[in-house]
Amino acid sequence: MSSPPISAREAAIAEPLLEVQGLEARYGPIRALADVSLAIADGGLVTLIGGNGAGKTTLLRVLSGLLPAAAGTIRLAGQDITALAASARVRLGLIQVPEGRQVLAPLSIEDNLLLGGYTRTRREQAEGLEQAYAMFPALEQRRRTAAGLLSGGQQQMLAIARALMAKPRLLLLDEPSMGLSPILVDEVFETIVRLAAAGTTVFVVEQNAFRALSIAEHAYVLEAGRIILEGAAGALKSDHRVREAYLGL
Amino acid sequence: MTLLRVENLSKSFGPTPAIEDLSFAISLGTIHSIIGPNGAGKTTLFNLISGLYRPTSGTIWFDDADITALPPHRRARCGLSRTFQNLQIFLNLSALDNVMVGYHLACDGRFLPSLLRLPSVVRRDRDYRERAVALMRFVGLEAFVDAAADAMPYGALKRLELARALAVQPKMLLLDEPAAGLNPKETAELDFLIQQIAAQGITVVLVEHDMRLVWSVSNHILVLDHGRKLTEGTGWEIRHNEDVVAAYLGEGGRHR
Amino acid sequence: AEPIRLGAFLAVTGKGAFLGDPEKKTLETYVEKISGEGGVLGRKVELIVYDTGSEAKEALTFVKRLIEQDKVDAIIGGTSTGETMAVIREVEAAAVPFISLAGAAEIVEPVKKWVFKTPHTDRLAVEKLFTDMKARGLTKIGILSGPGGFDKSCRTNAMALAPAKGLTIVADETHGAGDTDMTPQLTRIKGAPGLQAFLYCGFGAPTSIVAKNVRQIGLGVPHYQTHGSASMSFIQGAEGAAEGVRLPAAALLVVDQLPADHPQKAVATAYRDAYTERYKEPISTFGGHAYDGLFIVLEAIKRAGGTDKAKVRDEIEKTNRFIGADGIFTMSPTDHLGLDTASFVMVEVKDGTWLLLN
Amino acid sequence: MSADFLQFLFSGITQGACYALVGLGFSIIYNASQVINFAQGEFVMIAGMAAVGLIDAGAPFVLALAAGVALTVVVGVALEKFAIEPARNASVVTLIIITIGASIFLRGAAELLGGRGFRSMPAFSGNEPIVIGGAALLPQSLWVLGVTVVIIFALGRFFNATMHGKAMLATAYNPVMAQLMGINTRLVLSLSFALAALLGGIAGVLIAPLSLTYSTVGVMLGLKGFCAAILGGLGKPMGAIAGGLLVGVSEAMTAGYLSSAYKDAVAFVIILVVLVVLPGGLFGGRSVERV
Amino acid sequence: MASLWQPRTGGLLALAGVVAGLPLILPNAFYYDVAILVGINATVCVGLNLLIGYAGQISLGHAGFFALGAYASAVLTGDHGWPPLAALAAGAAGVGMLSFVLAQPILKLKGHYLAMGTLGLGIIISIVLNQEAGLTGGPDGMPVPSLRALGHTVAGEHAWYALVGLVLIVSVWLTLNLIDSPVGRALQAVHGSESAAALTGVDVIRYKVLVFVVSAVLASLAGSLFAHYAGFITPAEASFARSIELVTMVVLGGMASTFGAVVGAAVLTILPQALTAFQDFKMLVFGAVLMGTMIFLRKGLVPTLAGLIRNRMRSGRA
Ligand SMILES: Nc1ncnc2c1ncn2[C@@H]1O[C@H](COP(=O)(O)OP(=O)(O)OP(=O)(O)O)[C@@H](O)[C@H]1O
Ligand SMILES: Nc1ncnc2c1ncn2[C@@H]1O[C@H](COP(=O)(O)OP(=O)(O)OP(=O)(O)O)[C@@H](O)[C@H]1O
Ligand SMILES: [Mg+2]
Ligand SMILES: [Mg+2]
Repeated sequence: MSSPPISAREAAIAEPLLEVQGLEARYGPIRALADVSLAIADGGLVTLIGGNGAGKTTLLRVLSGLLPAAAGTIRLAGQDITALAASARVRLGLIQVPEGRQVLAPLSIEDNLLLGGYTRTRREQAEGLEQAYAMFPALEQRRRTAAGLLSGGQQQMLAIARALMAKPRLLLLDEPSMGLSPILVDEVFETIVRLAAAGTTVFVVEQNAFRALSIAEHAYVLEAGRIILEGAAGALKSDHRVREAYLGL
Repeated sequence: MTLLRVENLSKSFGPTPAIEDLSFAISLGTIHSIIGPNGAGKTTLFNLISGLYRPTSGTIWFDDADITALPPHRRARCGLSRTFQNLQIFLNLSALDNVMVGYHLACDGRFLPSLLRLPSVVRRDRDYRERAVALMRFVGLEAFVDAAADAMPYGALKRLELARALAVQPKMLLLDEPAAGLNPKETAELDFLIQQIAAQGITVVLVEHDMRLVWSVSNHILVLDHGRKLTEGTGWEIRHNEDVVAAYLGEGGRHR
Repeated sequence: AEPIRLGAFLAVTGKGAFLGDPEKKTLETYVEKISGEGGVLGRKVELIVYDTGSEAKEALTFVKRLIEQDKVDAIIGGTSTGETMAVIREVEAAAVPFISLAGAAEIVEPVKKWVFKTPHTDRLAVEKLFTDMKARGLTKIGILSGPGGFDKSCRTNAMALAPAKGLTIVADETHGAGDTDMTPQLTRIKGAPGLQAFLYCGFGAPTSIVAKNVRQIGLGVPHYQTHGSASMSFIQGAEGAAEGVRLPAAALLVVDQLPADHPQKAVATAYRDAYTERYKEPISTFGGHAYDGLFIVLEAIKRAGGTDKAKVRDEIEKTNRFIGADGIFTMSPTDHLGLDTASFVMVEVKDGTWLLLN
Repeated sequence: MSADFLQFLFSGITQGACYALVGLGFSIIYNASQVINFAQGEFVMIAGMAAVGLIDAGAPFVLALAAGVALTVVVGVALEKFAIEPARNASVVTLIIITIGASIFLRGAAELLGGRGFRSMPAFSGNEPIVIGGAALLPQSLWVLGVTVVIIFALGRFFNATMHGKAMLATAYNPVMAQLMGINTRLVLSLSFALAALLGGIAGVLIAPLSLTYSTVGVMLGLKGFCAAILGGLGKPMGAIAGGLLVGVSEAMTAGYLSSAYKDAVAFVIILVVLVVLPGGLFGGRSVERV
Repeated sequence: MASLWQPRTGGLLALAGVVAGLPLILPNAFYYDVAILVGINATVCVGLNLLIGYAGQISLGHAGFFALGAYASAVLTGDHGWPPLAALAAGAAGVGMLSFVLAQPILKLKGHYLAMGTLGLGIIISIVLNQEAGLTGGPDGMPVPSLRALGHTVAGEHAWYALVGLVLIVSVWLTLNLIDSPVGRALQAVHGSESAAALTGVDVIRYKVLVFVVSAVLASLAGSLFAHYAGFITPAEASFARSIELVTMVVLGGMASTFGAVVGAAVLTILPQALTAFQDFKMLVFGAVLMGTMIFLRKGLVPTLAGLIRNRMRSGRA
């Protein structure tokens, strides 16, 4: 057995918050991820880009514990969490904004938000609510509405605000800008930058690769379940392969 | 020539209206975009046009007929077709069969011929199966012809909806955020696809937040805000309308 | 030698379990006992029991199985009328002696060549009841019946017999399966003009519930039930509310109170002792049906000197003054039951147990 | 008000409260898993049979009741652990069939252990009826009603005002998302079965003096409880109560004024009519599906 | 040639082969009886599966339609002297009409509410059959004359086996036709998304009603056959338990799998006979087997096994 190759970056990060090695994931007989290794420094802002079906969502699902890893390890702050249940990972501060919003349709906006802060104290929940409403006033107006009745973009706001309620240590975002108006896309990206600046570690999957590469420090490119490229975000943005394949330039 | 005309349309759920006294028209053969902030009522408008919601008041004319009271499947027969913001894939069917359902009106949907599998049914099924494969190829799904819909990635499902909507052979195609979840390269492909569809004479109505796509394909743009018409015009006019910039585009959106 | 093979299909579980369970236990007790004592005609007796789960539609398949697969020499069973009626065509076609344990008269009326039965008909029970009512001068009767076949048949017989006996049915109510409260129906019955007596047609848990409800609303007229209530669990379940309830039952129920010279005394006592010893639970009269069925067949086999089906059938038909648990049987080509009302007694609940009336 | 009417009403309300208690169990499990637990009626049966068995064996009354309820909770949790949990990702229909299998299994076990006869349990406060306006009410009915009221309020609070209640709802609506919120969905599922079994068990010992106990007592109660839960709007505790009372009272009134032969049929006709008018039940509210 | 080995044709041939071949190994009338019951149940389940598995609409009341068919035959031939085939057709037509009228309001319900609606319908039918003793004989049931058609009486297990086998094969054939046709796709589309189906031109209500009526009529036909075969019927045929049994057969065999419905019917019809050996433990074992199967083969017997074989073959090739 050869040990998986360790990238220069992994070696460079002295104490990564998230460290993934040799990860593999399967849907039945189909292998969706193969030998994925990556590392994210504490407080870092890292992005993952890749085409449709590359396995980005799959990777986040494995990181959150929704899908078991077929091989490989996941470490959070040095602790091996590969076998931990999803809910236990949330308690360690690993929070995901999932693809497709996944609001709890019959529950009110406020209940959705409160449940986002399920692992938090009442005080923290109250604070969180205030911040969420400040960020997305559209949600406050309709706080008693069933979340399933919201417009697509409103649901996306809710999904993001809900994740922040948990005061994440590591925030995984799966296409957070999807369905949002341009003004709100700007706001979401600003928020991500602000969160990272305030010490939250962020790992963001985005189809809006250009924007993602603009705000991130570091980036990975996933293709057909494998990391095919990685580097400083700025460098990747000008990499011709990335420009051709993902930026449509 | 006007293909769709909406007159004084209103729809409310509870106290606040989602669409309020809205009137506009869409001409045949154009690509018409509808933009507006989240919750402005764009999807609701699509639901009203396609018949999933009944308007509180107002009239909808399509192809010179009043379709306000028609049920959705009759509107499909009139030549209306759409995709959905919240994907509505038949996950219990294969990808190809999803498109085949799109051909429902073209195939023989009567009970007895199907039950006895009359040769005419078989023949028509075979023909349309070939056309469905061609359609999947057209939207870039050649790799998924034999796939089960429930194992396809999100982006592919969006294309599948498009293929299914095209299979209805519509006069007017309503697209609700087709570019959401696509990367810039894929969006560029979609851009090309929409232009090709329009070139076939299908009137396209596009709801989209990806302004690059909107600016690129639209002949005409309608801006909604709080269920009302904020303004209407060409891309250039909209881009330079300060109200639109303030309510929706932001500085970033104007320049993309 | 080849064992004698007896087949049975009974409602061991389900809503008729209350009847089928003691029937099965009775058959098992005696088949074991007889085989242990050397069998019949020197042949061991083998018993094959299938549980219909109280579903009439299961009966036919089990009977086919008994006949075709298990190749039984005679069949006992059909706890309920439905189960019995469902298999008659098959039994007749296959020509197998068959003794039913169900109540309805239609099972043996008209007479079917291969079909016999042991329990008193529901009509006999109703006749007995009506005679008692009449004797007490009660002529205006309110009836409540349950949803089962037994319940319905009792009600139908009561409706049919009442005019002949000079009684009027002034209220006719029913309750549903699994009902836990019959006070609305009883309230209606209570309001019926001139009500003088109340009859409940049913079996199982509702018998006790009805007794409790009758006490609850203070119905205030003599309370009759049928042999469907002839078990200790009725009295216990009613928690004192059964006091004074009268019902017709096989003499077996009050075996200890029978006069020493009663012809059934010895048989009934022996049965009661054998059953309670084996199963440590009080007898019900339903097990008695099975006892009679079993011995009528075995006696016939003895007389026939073998298990030739036609001979056994003929011998069953010739059953003469067979003393059983249900009464004394004398069958004939025109009577495949062979019991009369005399073998029924009236009992009343007194001090938490059965009291034999005169 | 005539005495007859009052009598019908008492009967209807008492029966309705029984249905409601069973219906609540359906609602709770539904609220955590979207599963209809067809073994809910068996919870009622188990508690009653166990308690009566213990009383007959000489156990003190209150202790026997408690033990009966406790056993039911154990069975409920075991059902979840050994039958529902291993089939976690199965479709809702599959899970329903599993609960049907469980109900058959439990009935079989009850027959083996408790026999096939019926037995009664002594009423909590005697059998002396209380006469109100000429109509007689058993003290046990008051027990059923009283406990039902207490349980409604407790459950209403639990689901509307506590995070645990909301966590349960979240688990039902979207188990994946619930996990992503840090909710231990397995625990929630276990708890919901425990709670439903607790309710079933309480219902069992409360109803037993009225209904008697036997191995199939839960079949009809389960069915009617299901009606109550659906009629009121699945997952709504208040709905189960309203549904139960509506079914119970309409049965009693039909039996009292129309036809006792068709009282069950009339109850089902009423249910059908209500559902056609309100497809989400009395308290169900509108659909929250959007396209 | 290639089209011959489509799963549908292959499966149909296999089914026909099994039906034709079974008599070689069935030792006696009892086995025939079980086989005939399997065939009758399977016919109902094939139709019910169209409704549940394909169109995604649950019904907990189909035993009611089965029983109506059975009683129509019993009453019309027995009490009114109709020719059996006419009674069977009248029963089917009556059930068709009844289900058509009721389907409109009931099929507006969704999910568990629909389950409740259909359950109520089945129970009402069952209560009427129990109460109208003058017509139906009440809970004790009523006899049914033999099936006579074209001057012949269908009698004996062989004739019945052949008839029921033929009916099953034809039902399966028609069902397979239907599924692989515009109608079948429309039904499945209704299951997948009603809105999307409507917007491709599928008249959702019409197809829901259609499939409900088709499955009800098939149940009625099977009920008529059963009545003549058994010679005696009781209202238990309409019971809630029986409705549940039918749905369980469909789910156990595998939803949206026509052969699954047949296999499910076979397993659940044979199982109780196989379990008689367990005597008092019968219910316990039956419940456990049902639970175990659904836990470990959660998609149902046929789809799970087919999936396993497919995987095996794929890994074999790889
Ligand atoms: N439930 C599933 N069963 C089988 N295959 C699946 C399943 N979900 C995803 N896949 C497959 O796994 C691969 C990766 O899918 P994934 O959803 O992770 O892609 P993605 O990169 O997030 O794509 P997108 O940009 O469209 O969201 C795809 O080929 C997809 O078909
Ligand atoms: N069925 C409904 N019930 C209640 N409210 C509704 C319903 N449908 C839409 N709404 C409300 O109407 C408003 C408009 O929603 P709509 O989905 O049309 O917005 P949109 O313009 O498509 O937004 P987005 O860009 O986010 O998709 C929203 O506030 C939404 O909550
Ligand atoms: Mg994705
Ligand atoms: Mg929208």
